[in-house]
Amino acid sequence: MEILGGLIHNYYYFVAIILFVIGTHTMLTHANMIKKVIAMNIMDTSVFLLFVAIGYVQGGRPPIIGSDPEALYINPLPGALILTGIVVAVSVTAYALSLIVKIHRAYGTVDYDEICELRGDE
Amino acid sequence: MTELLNILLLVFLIICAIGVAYIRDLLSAVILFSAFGLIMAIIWQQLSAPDVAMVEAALGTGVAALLMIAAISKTKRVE
Amino acid sequence: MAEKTVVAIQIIIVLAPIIMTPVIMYSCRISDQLRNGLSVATAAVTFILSLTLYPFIKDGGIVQLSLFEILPNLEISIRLDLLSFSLAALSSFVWLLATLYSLHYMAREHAGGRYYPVLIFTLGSCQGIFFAGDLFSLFVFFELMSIIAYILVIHEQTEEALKAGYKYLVMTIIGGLALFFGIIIIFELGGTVSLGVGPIIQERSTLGLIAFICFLIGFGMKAGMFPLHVWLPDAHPVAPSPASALLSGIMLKTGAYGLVRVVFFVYSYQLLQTSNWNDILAALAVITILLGSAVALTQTDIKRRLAYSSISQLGYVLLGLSILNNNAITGAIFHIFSHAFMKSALFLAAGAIIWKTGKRNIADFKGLGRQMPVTMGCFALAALAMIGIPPLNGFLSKWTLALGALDAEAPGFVLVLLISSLLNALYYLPIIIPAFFELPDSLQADHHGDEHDLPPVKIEEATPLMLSAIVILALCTIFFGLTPNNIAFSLSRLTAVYLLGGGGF
Amino acid sequence: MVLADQLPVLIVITPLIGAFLAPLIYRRHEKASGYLVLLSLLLSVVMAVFLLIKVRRDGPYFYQMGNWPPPWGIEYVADPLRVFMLLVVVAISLWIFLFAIEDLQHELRRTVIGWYYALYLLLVASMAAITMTNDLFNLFVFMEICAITSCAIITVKEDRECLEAGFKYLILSAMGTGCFLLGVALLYMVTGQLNFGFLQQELTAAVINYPLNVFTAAALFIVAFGTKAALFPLHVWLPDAHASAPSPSSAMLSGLVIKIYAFSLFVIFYRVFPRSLLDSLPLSEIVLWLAAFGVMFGSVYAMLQTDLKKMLAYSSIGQIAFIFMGIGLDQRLALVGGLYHIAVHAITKAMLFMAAGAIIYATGVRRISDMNGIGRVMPLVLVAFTVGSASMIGIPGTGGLISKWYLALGALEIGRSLFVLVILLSSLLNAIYYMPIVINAFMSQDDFACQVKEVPKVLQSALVIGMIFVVITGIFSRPLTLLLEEAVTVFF
Repeated sequence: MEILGGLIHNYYYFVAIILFVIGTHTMLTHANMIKKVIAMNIMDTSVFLLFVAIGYVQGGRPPIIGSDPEALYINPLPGALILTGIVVAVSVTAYALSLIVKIHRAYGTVDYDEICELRGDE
Repeated sequence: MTELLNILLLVFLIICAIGVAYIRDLLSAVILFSAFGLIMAIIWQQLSAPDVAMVEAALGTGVAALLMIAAISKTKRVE
Repeated sequence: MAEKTVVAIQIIIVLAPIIMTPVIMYSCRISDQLRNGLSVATAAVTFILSLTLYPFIKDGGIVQLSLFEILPNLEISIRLDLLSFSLAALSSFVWLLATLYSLHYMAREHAGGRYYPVLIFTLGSCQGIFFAGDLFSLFVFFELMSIIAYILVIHEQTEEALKAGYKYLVMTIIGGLALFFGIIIIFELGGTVSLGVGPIIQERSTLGLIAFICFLIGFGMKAGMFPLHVWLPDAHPVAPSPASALLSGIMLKTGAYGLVRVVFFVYSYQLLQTSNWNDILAALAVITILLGSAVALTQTDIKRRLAYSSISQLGYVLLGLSILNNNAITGAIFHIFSHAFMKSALFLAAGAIIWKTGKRNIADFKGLGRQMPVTMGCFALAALAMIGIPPLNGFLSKWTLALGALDAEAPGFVLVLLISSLLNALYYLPIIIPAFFELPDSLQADHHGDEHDLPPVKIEEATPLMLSAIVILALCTIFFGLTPNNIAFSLSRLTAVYLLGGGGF
Repeated sequence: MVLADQLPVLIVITPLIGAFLAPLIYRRHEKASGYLVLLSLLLSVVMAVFLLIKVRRDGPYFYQMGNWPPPWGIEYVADPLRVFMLLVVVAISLWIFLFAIEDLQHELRRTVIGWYYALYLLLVASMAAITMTNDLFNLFVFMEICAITSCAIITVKEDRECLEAGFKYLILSAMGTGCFLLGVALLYMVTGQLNFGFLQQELTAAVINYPLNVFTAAALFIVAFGTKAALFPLHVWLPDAHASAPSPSSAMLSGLVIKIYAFSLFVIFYRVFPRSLLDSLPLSEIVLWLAAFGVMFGSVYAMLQTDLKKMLAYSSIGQIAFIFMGIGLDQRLALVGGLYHIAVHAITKAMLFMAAGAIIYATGVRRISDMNGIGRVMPLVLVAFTVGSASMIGIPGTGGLISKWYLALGALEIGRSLFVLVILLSSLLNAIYYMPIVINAFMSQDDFACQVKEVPKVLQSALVIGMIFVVITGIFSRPLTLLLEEAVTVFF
């Protein structure tokens, strides 16, 4: 019961982990390459969610310096990190997609199983 | 009330993620992924991280989805 | 002689052949003569230099010096004592003869440009083994020699040679790994692997036993000890004859030498005696002796028979080593000398026969004694020494070994020696007797039953240079056998005293 | 000197600048672009040497990016270990590039070579940054750059196998980084730190309060770096990727890239996790057993290969496991052995891939069985291959023996003689699959059938340098091992 209570209390973390598992699973088990890339993005985003959730302070305000110096701000560091993370993830996505287009040109398919069959025939 | 909204959004997230795994039409999967990204952006806004939310909406959802659609148009649409 | 000079000489002995290797390799392009000359010169210089160490040794000098550190407490170091000197002098002597012999023998073979550099390189690494001052350097040179010698083994490049060579190489690697394991355990237990600090392992332990077995595997493999001898009967016969002579005559001994070092310098031999570990060695030695002789009987190829005989002879050395008393050690070390002379003479003679007549099968040797009297005479002399007929050196070593066995109250070993000698006789005499007293098959048809009227046979000897190498080795078997007052025997005796006296650390 | 203090960041920036300039110059002056790459790598090597001297003289120091002190700013560390790894990375990249400059003309289309130079330098820069960074998130960023560039230098040769292998690599590598980032998040959750030093302080308390978070993070790190460094059983991407890539890329990937991740795992184990965690959890034990299986698996599979480069790739799986074994044994000497093996294997495997590349360059032959008699037509290349094989087996006089010596000694020191046997057995297996190639190349009676082009002088000199390296690491290993021994003493 204690664990369950902990989960409900930290539901952001819980959801992030679930999304991570779904993403990884989809990425590793689906044969379609584009599906793999989408799942990769889901996986990455879920980790970012975890980061943002860690940085969140109950009742905190966005880290924009305003007139009130006493106000409670959230931790700005994870946010800054995730900005980098998103850029990196998008560039990996772009690269992976360009690869997929080339693979389609070379094999005529983007399905991993079909490619394995094609290569098996060679 | 916001608590409930957040939980609802999170549930949507999970549904989107599972949906991406099951839909065989790749274009629909990309659209679902965009929805996933936008929900994520809203959640981050709720978590007082508006900067991250904006970048996610623009890059993580917008650019990535565009790229995916471009890739699909050059390959096959159905899995 | 100052210690510095001695060290310098030793380093030259090891490095000169190794440095000369590329020179010789390059000289092939200029002329074959130059290549041959350089090879002989290198071997001769090595031999002469090793002789110059004798005065130092005679005064009881010992050198132990570390040159540079490879790993912590692990140096490349050199050592000179009675044992190193004896083997270094012996090996460079045989090497010189074999190189001389090669000049004509190899003239007919292909790829001399590969053969000579390798021959000289193995000489250098072989000397390195004997002069190594710690187990690690010994191991380095041992592996170097073993692996380079592979090129000698497969020189003919026939299917058979390649197969034998591969077996040899795999066994070498296994042996090398076992040695590596053993050395690491010794290093772990004792913190050093130097040969100059006295017995490193004084106490009984399981790891110690494992290391001992590893050394047995590593060095025993090289020495053709049962059950690791399998590569030997394939590898030695396929090599060119001078190379076989060196493989059997000298390179086998490096294994025995390694075991001597292990028994006396790594372990205290009292420990081996009290914990009965030497019994492992004894049992394997007995099996090796009997098995080698017995299998040699069944061989029809001359070089294969000689190879099996080598296995059994090395068994004597191991047996002597396992008995661990003065006479036995003397016998063992003297047998290293004897066997080097006998077996090299035999292989060179067999090589001359193959070179001249192309006959490898023993059944074809009938009447050969009249065709090649000098070669066959030397062959007979060496074979008789092998059997242990007095006054040849084989007798002296067996006699001393037998004395040692009796001192140790193990008359069983004497019996083994006797049986083995009998077997030796059984497989050597059928080569010699028909060679001298029968006619070749081709002539028999015409002259059967007419013993007194043998037809004149044209004498067809190998070249004088080749003959001289064979004759010198054969004479050595007499010279070092006539009386125990010869230099080899007294060196062996001194060495035995030195080893059993704690090594004079 | 002020400049000397900036060295850590300059070493990362120099190749980065080169990476931007190289493709630009390439359009007009192809030769000049190659020299530019050489120059920037050479500069990095010189700086790394200076850094090493400085660190040896003044002791380790921390470089703060933009003068922001941690925990806000990113910190780079120059201590003997990192600088050792840095030197290995830049020096070997320089050496491999010597080979690449000629070999690429043959393997790639002219137009993409400029881009290849850029990717190459980017890869070097990211590896240099990974070795020195003291910040988990910075590590993540450079790991992604490293992953993309190393994937790109595989797929730059646009044939079917490369593309497919590259994609497989990209996906698995993304899984690795995902796991890594998740682990970082878990640690950040309980400590609020990303800097290694601060993390280590905070974690001592956090292990007691939030054990699950820390344990999960540790497990995720093993998975992440295990995937990236091809630790058995996460190695599936490696054989295809390394075998199909252009030869310089194979040399780079097998020689350096997988080592970087093994090194990172080592740094995280010993610099981020407090000693108490390593003592209380069987983390090392897990790594150790995986490594032991990896050693055997890699060797056995390498024996079954018919393609030369594929064999070398499987052999890498076995060899990288030696490095993990050093980490897993968790003992001073074994660690030295593992780290030394990074250098040794980087040199050896790079040289073997270069030799394979030279064979393919000159003859187009890839199958091992077609190589009979090849040693007689291209002796130097095959001699280099022989020296490399000897080092793989651990023949005395080559670097392979030294690292195995340390590993075995370390294993014996803590009474794990089983792993000594694993090491020896793998040497034997190595011998069994490397030796027949060498033997058949030189001694086989068949004459080599194919047409042979002459191998250019640059390729030959690269191979000769490799042989010298291998022998130096085998004989004059003392300065390096001394450095490593001192460096790892702080961990125990």
